[in-house]
Amino acid sequence: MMDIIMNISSAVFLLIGSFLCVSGGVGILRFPDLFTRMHAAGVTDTLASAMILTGLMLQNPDGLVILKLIIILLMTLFISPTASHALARAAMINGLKPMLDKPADHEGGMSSKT
Amino acid sequence: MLTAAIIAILVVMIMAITRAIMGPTLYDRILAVNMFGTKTVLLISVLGFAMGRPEFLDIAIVYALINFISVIAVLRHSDKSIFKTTQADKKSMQRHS
Amino acid sequence: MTSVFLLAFLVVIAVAIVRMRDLLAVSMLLGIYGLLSASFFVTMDAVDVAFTEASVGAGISTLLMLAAITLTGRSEHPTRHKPVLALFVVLITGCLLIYGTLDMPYFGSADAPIHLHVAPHYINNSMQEIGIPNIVTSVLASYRGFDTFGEVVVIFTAGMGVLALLSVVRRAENITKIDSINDSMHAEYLILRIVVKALIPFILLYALYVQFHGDFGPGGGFQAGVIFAAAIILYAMLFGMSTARRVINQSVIQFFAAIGVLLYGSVGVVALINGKSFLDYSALSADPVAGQHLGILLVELGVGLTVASVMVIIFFNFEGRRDVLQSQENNHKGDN
Amino acid sequence: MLIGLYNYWVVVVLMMIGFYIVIANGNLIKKIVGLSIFQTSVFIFYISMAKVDGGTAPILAEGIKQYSNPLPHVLILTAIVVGIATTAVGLALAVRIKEAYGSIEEEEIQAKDNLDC
Repeated sequence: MMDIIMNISSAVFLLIGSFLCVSGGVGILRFPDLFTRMHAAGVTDTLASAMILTGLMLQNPDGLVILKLIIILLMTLFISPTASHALARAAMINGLKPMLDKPADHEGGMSSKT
Repeated sequence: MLTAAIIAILVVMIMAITRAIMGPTLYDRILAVNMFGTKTVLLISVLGFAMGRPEFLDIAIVYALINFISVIAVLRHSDKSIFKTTQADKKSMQRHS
Repeated sequence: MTSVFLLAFLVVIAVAIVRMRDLLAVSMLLGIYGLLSASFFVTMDAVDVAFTEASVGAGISTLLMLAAITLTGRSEHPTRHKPVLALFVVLITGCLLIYGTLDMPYFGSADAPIHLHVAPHYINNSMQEIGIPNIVTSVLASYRGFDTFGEVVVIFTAGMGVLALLSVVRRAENITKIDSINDSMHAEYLILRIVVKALIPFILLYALYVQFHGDFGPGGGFQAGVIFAAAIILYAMLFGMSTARRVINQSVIQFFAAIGVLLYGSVGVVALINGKSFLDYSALSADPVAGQHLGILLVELGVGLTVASVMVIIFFNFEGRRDVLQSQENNHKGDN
Repeated sequence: MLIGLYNYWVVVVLMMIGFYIVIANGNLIKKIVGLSIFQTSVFIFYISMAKVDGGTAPILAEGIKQYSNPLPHVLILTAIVVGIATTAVGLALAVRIKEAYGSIEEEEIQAKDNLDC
């Protein structure tokens, strides 16, 4: 019984993680400028990693493996936002400005007010 | 389910590679590399489970620990003139958007 | 199956590198190339190799490329002559090589000649003769220890080569001035500094784990040395070269690089004195397996020391070169 | 047949791409990048040969019969670290050439040398 619950919850976590992964990937491809792309990548990266790693943790009850997965998870949670922050800052300093309004010739359903 | 996760990660890798090749600015490429690094960590962890030897998570830990060195290396030199957004960058940005 | 896709990605990246003229973009793509090949090595069961590629590709190689590019310039000039001849040569060679692969045993076949010669001996007897579970480490440090000794000497020589090419004689420098050059931008990255400061001890600790756990899992001196060096380089990048030089004395590092090679060699000489052949560790102790354990430990320590110090030497010399060039430029500006 | 030799063909393609970069580009840094692509293709070749179907990583564990060949792993493991060290020597040479000639383009260096003669 316990096994089935573990397996199902692990599968659910893995599926949610995979979906978030792909959505972040679509964001990095489709968004119009660097800062929105960074937003898409940064936000989904962290959550997707957390979901997939949790899903893996539920697959294996071995203590050492879970410890290693927790280390990976903690490091991702620490480093990924820091790297995004530093990257955005460097881009700002070096003359990339965020796109505040959509370009006039760009068709799309987004509202022009931000 | 592991297969689904592997496929999803591979799809995202394709997207990140596309962004890294398309650019248009250097920072887009760095963003793509950074994202690719996180996805590699996930791929290696999932592959370990799929191959039935999950004790090899050490490799994923290495990436999680030191993958962002390249981002810092870029930041360290980012006050140099070569890192400024150049005219060519701006042009290609307009072309892409 | 995953490996098929990873190889296809590798080809795409390589083609993109050919077409790219911006060298910084090339170095970024090279970073992705390293990540991909590490994943490929994992799918091919080569965990130790993947480990090495991971630590080298993530830690050092992009960094060196960036350091060199900032010293030499970002963009590549388009070549004037048409590369038709080059393309022709490459195509002919490629066709010949593909013709050569047609005779090869298929991928993964267990009866290929490569699997029939010495490999079964290593796999079957490693546990009795050496007594450690990681066959790669036992082959690396014991069965083919002489080979590895040669590689370590090559790494040492490469470090000395970089030293000879790039080292500059430091005058008694005005530390506060250099300090301000180095640290001016880093004060802005406060969050980065704090996070990395908290992270560096973990990286060092993890490097030690890799060094001493190499007998039982993936890891060993080569990987640990690179990770250790990565931690020091991280420190040097964020807190400025002059601070790093005060923490890590460069001549001590050069001394350590030599000590590593000498440690490796002297283990072999001790075995020689005890009446066995060079690098035969069973001579180190009354119990042959215990002797092997001791020998592998010492040898891996030597490898780790040399690799870590050589990587640090390489990085410090590239950075030191830049500092000197910059201060020369500043002096020129001051003269005018 | 197609899958059986796929890895080796990719190795040949990568090797030729690296070779092309080395002989067709004038920029010394780009040449070093080409060399490192060439180098990686050799690594992939060795590691592909070591794989055995149904095998697993060569670290002994209970209940596993088939291991992949550990010998190529050893050779490539050391080659990767040696590769990065020698790449560093190459980059250092490029830096010195830039200082001496003011350029790392092959043609410009050649032109300068011809002027000196």
